[in-house]
Amino acid sequence: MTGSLSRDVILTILVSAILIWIMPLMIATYTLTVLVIYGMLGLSLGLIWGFGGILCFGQAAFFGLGAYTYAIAAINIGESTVPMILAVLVPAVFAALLGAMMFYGRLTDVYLGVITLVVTLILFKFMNSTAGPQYVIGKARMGGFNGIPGFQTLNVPGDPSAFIWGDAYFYVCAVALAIVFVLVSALLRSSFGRVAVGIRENETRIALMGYDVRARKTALFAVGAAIAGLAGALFANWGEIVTPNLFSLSQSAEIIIWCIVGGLGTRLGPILGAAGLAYLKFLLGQQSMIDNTLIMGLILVLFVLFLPRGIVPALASLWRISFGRRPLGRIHQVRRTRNRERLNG
Amino acid sequence: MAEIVLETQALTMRFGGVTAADNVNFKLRARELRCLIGPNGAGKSTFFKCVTGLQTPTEGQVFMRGHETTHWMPHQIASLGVGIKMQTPSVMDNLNVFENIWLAARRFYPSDEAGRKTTEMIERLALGSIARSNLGQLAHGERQRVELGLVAVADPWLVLLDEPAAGMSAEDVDRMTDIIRELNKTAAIVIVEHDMQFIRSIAEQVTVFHQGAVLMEDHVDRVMADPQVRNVYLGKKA
Amino acid sequence: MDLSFVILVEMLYAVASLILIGAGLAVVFGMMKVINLAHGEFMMMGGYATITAVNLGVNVFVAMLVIAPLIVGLIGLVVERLVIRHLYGRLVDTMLATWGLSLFFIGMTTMIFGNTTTGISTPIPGFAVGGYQINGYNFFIIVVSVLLLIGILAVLKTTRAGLVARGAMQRADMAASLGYSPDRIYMATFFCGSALSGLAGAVLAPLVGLVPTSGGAYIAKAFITVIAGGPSLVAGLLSSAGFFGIVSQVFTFAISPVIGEVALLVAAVILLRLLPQGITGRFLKGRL
Amino acid sequence: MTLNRRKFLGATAAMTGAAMLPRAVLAADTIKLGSIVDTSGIFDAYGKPMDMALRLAVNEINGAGGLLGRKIEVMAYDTQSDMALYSQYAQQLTRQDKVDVVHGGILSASREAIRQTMRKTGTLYFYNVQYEGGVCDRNIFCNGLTPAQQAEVLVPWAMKEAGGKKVYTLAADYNYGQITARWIEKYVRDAGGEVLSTDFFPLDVADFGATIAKIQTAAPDLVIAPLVGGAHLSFFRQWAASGMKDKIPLASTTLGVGNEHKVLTPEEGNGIMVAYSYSQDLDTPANTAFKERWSAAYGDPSALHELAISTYYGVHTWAKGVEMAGSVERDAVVAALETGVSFDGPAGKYTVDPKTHHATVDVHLMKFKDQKMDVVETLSQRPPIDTQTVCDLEANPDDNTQYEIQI
Repeated sequence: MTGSLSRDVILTILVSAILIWIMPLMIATYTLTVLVIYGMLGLSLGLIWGFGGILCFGQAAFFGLGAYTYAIAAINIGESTVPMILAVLVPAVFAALLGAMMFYGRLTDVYLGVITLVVTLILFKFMNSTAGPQYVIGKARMGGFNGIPGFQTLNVPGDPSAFIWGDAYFYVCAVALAIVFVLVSALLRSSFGRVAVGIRENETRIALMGYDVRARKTALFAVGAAIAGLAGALFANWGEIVTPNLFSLSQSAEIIIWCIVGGLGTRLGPILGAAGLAYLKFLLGQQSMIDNTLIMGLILVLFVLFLPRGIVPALASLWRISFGRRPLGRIHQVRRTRNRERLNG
Repeated sequence: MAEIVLETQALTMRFGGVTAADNVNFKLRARELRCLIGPNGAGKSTFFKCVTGLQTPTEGQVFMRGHETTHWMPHQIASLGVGIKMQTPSVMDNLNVFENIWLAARRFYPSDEAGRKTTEMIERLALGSIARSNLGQLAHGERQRVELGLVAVADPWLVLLDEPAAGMSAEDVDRMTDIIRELNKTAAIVIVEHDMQFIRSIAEQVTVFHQGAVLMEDHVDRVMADPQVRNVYLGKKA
Repeated sequence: MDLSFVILVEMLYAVASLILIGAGLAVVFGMMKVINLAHGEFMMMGGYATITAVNLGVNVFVAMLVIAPLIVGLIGLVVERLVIRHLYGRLVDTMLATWGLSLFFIGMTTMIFGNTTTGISTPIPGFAVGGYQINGYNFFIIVVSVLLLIGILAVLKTTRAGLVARGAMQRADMAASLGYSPDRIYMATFFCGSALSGLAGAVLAPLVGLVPTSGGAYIAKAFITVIAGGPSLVAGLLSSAGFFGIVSQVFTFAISPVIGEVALLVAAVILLRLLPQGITGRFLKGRL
Repeated sequence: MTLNRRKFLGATAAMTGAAMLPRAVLAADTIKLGSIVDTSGIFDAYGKPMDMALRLAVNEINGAGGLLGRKIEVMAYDTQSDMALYSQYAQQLTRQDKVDVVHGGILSASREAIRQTMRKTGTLYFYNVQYEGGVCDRNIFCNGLTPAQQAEVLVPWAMKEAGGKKVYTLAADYNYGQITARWIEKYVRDAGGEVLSTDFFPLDVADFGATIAKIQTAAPDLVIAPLVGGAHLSFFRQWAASGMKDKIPLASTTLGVGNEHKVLTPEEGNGIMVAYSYSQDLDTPANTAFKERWSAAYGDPSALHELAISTYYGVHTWAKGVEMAGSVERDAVVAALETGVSFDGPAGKYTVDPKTHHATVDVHLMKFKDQKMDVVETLSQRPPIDTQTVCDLEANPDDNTQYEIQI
């Protein structure tokens, strides 16, 4: 089991090294950076939904919370290291409290969806109504609808004047995603991750085995929120402004669409779904023949109808069907297919 | 006399105006095997759910090896070393046999030992050929066997089984009986069951439920011969 | 005295509009266990249908009460045939597909009508209560929602279709075994649900400025009202709309509209935490 | 992608009736003008006419032989009302397309999202939207109205019309609304009046029943409502529906910017007082000629609004600066514009205020009448007095802040 994890790590390092080298030749790094950040956000929901069975309609809440935490802390502290850490911790703690409230109350599926959606709405409405001068945290004005611009962006730890931006920032984000990916892989291979999958499959059975489902779901929920928070902080640094739109329902919707299109129950799916759709949106912005909302909606409907498992699992089975039957080099292929399956979780 | 591992005192469960379990006093000793029988709606399943923590009784107490577990959650009860199997197969369909059993073993043993115990259990249950198949693809009997395996792998001292033989072929039932006998060497077992054939083949002591209350409690042969029991239960069925 | 009357009317109006907003979603959810996240867009399209009809010279009440429900009902029928019927029994998938539909309809409406705010004026004049002017249209909305509830009750209780519907609500397979094709029941239900959404959108249209994204403002409220109401259709709708309407108006009058909305949301979280099956999952069980 | 965009641009150019330029010319030595506005999503009612006005202005300049003998090429991106796309396209325009000037941004947040990128990359930036004021940055020119420019003239006039001193303010709850509300309060006090209460509403509030009751309890002589967007339009509907419209007069600094007066019926809208630098209904030869040009390019001019006109002015003002500087190089153009360039157009004269890089404009006091804006009085050349109190780029050319103006 440890063997396959180390193989996972090596594979991840290789693939991400190649991608980090090749991708900037095709897409501008500034755009790539945000694709990477969205990938991380997709992964955060992919983890809790695809592996833990928790459908959260408000993953954007943690994303926004991470971004706001970073912005507010950065204005007050003027150095980016502590704000980055806070941006991971605050959403995680918030999610732990929210999760505890929901899971210890035995709320499931639709009700869970309503609560997460409502909490996101509350945050959205609250952030939108903080335009007045009375909403201040330390030195940071909350800014309401207009958000918070002009905070200290990422710097080399300990040196507030050495900003990390441009291409360097892309490498930071890409490496951060690779690290998060490896950590998620390790988590899923650990007993905790396996039990989480068990919970997704059959909550009652896992409880009857003696596992505390409530605590484990809460913990997984918090881990997902921590990743989303990190993505939020990276996003804040990238955009150099945070606005309440980060909390909006459409943002939450997009994260769910990424996961569905990419493929649930895989680690790569949500990342690819996020990056792919965000890039599609970026490309669509350069034409104005067809309304872009319409296209996004159509994509979601078609996927739910015809490819409900998402692209990555579908490709994986296609791979198996088309290569698995070949007599020549079959063993080799099978091994590769297996690797791929492992890669996909 | 062996120690008492499960005891209920005046256990009562009401749903609205209906009393599903009525003042049940029940005792089970270590390594005892007890069958609960009774017609539909007699309260055996309600009793089972109250004991396993799936429902909280309206009145009365439940004790397990001296702990009062009345208001405990199922996972707390299971953590004591109590194995529970529900009526319908409750397994993880998209995981394979090994993973299913491993998850149960992992709760009580470190990762490596859990793997070893899982392999052993798979051998014992003769599931080796399908160890890597997902549960969703298996036949009903195989699924029941896997579930029993994941109850047994945790080395419980008390096992609660709700209709383990339901819907199984004669061959499967025989194999099931063997497994339960094996389990019974180390654990006390409570079986809620309909199938009289199965009960005859396995049980000694039997508790008969009727209208939520315990009608009688005795050796299986005497219970079968009892006219009152025949009247409320067997008579209807035969 | 006058003010308290005005506040009372505003509260009744808030409750009534929540009932209207929730009704279409509740019918579809209660009977089919399908959550239609395009519900808000159905309402929005009801509004557009009304405005278009009025601009074509149709009487405003005919447009609101007949044309809009019919058109939106038909759109719902198409949606049910093309999308929803493939997804019965998959709650999460239907939510996602209808979410996609909602985006699709927003895009579609934008392409047809553009993104400028449109609207029609209220067909009923305001009147004075003591020293206060009051919006006469509020009463219309209150009346429509009361009639709507009575109508739903009457259909469910007295008609054959209602009987089948009640059966299907309890046990879908039961209705099927009695010889009613569930396919047709679902089709009819979705048509009715969509028509109710269209009606709600049409009736509320004169009070708001309509844009293609207007639906978003309704869906969250509708969703919350229906889920918090729980399994019973009429009792659930009435109890949760009553609860949320009063809570939000009390805070709106006492503090501000924002706090009113936030109070509604917070109340929803607390309510669902205490009654995870909704109000009628705990109380008023078995009512319609 | 580039090819496709060119094709598309070509198609647009043909559609708008301008001479279709050979691709070789386009690709060669053109001046690149970047545009980022929302032409889809919830803000496209503002963005679409802005995009059209920008292209109209560019086509006019190109039709007259271009700028410095070179054609202007528009590179436009649709931000789809998504803030993240503003940042991305700003990077795209400045780092890859290497445009000579950028026009765009609608919401203040979108401006702040791209302003620093423009400054860092030395790309001249025009923000052509009515906003809350206070931006002080030598790299940016803001030629939209700011609150004081409107409130200064609107408030005393509306109070006089209403014949009373008690004012109730309802403002959109964001930066613009908050600041506007403060200016309104100042000018109400200056006119000897009193603001009874100021209520703020987030942009998605659509139910004003309780508010209308509250207003009646307070019994003001005048309601000033800088409310913004589709949801807030409901206030004016509900106000009329409750029969209040003929009892207490209304004024607004925002209603009509998105052509809301055409959505409200005459019964709902008539009599509402506003102050803008432009209205479609301005009866001047310049405006008539402009509307004809617009109709020739796009057909019906009814979507035209203040922001589109500001964009039109923005492009022409920039072009004048380039002509004067004889170069598209940023510092030269800025220096040229700082001489106080002005441009005469459909809304009268816009003059660059060198101290603030904001615009001095003509302001028209208007009343809604039968879905039109009826000019009551025109006040010529009102300077951006609010931004002037905090910003002096002549003294501090390196300033780079958005000030919150203390009153």
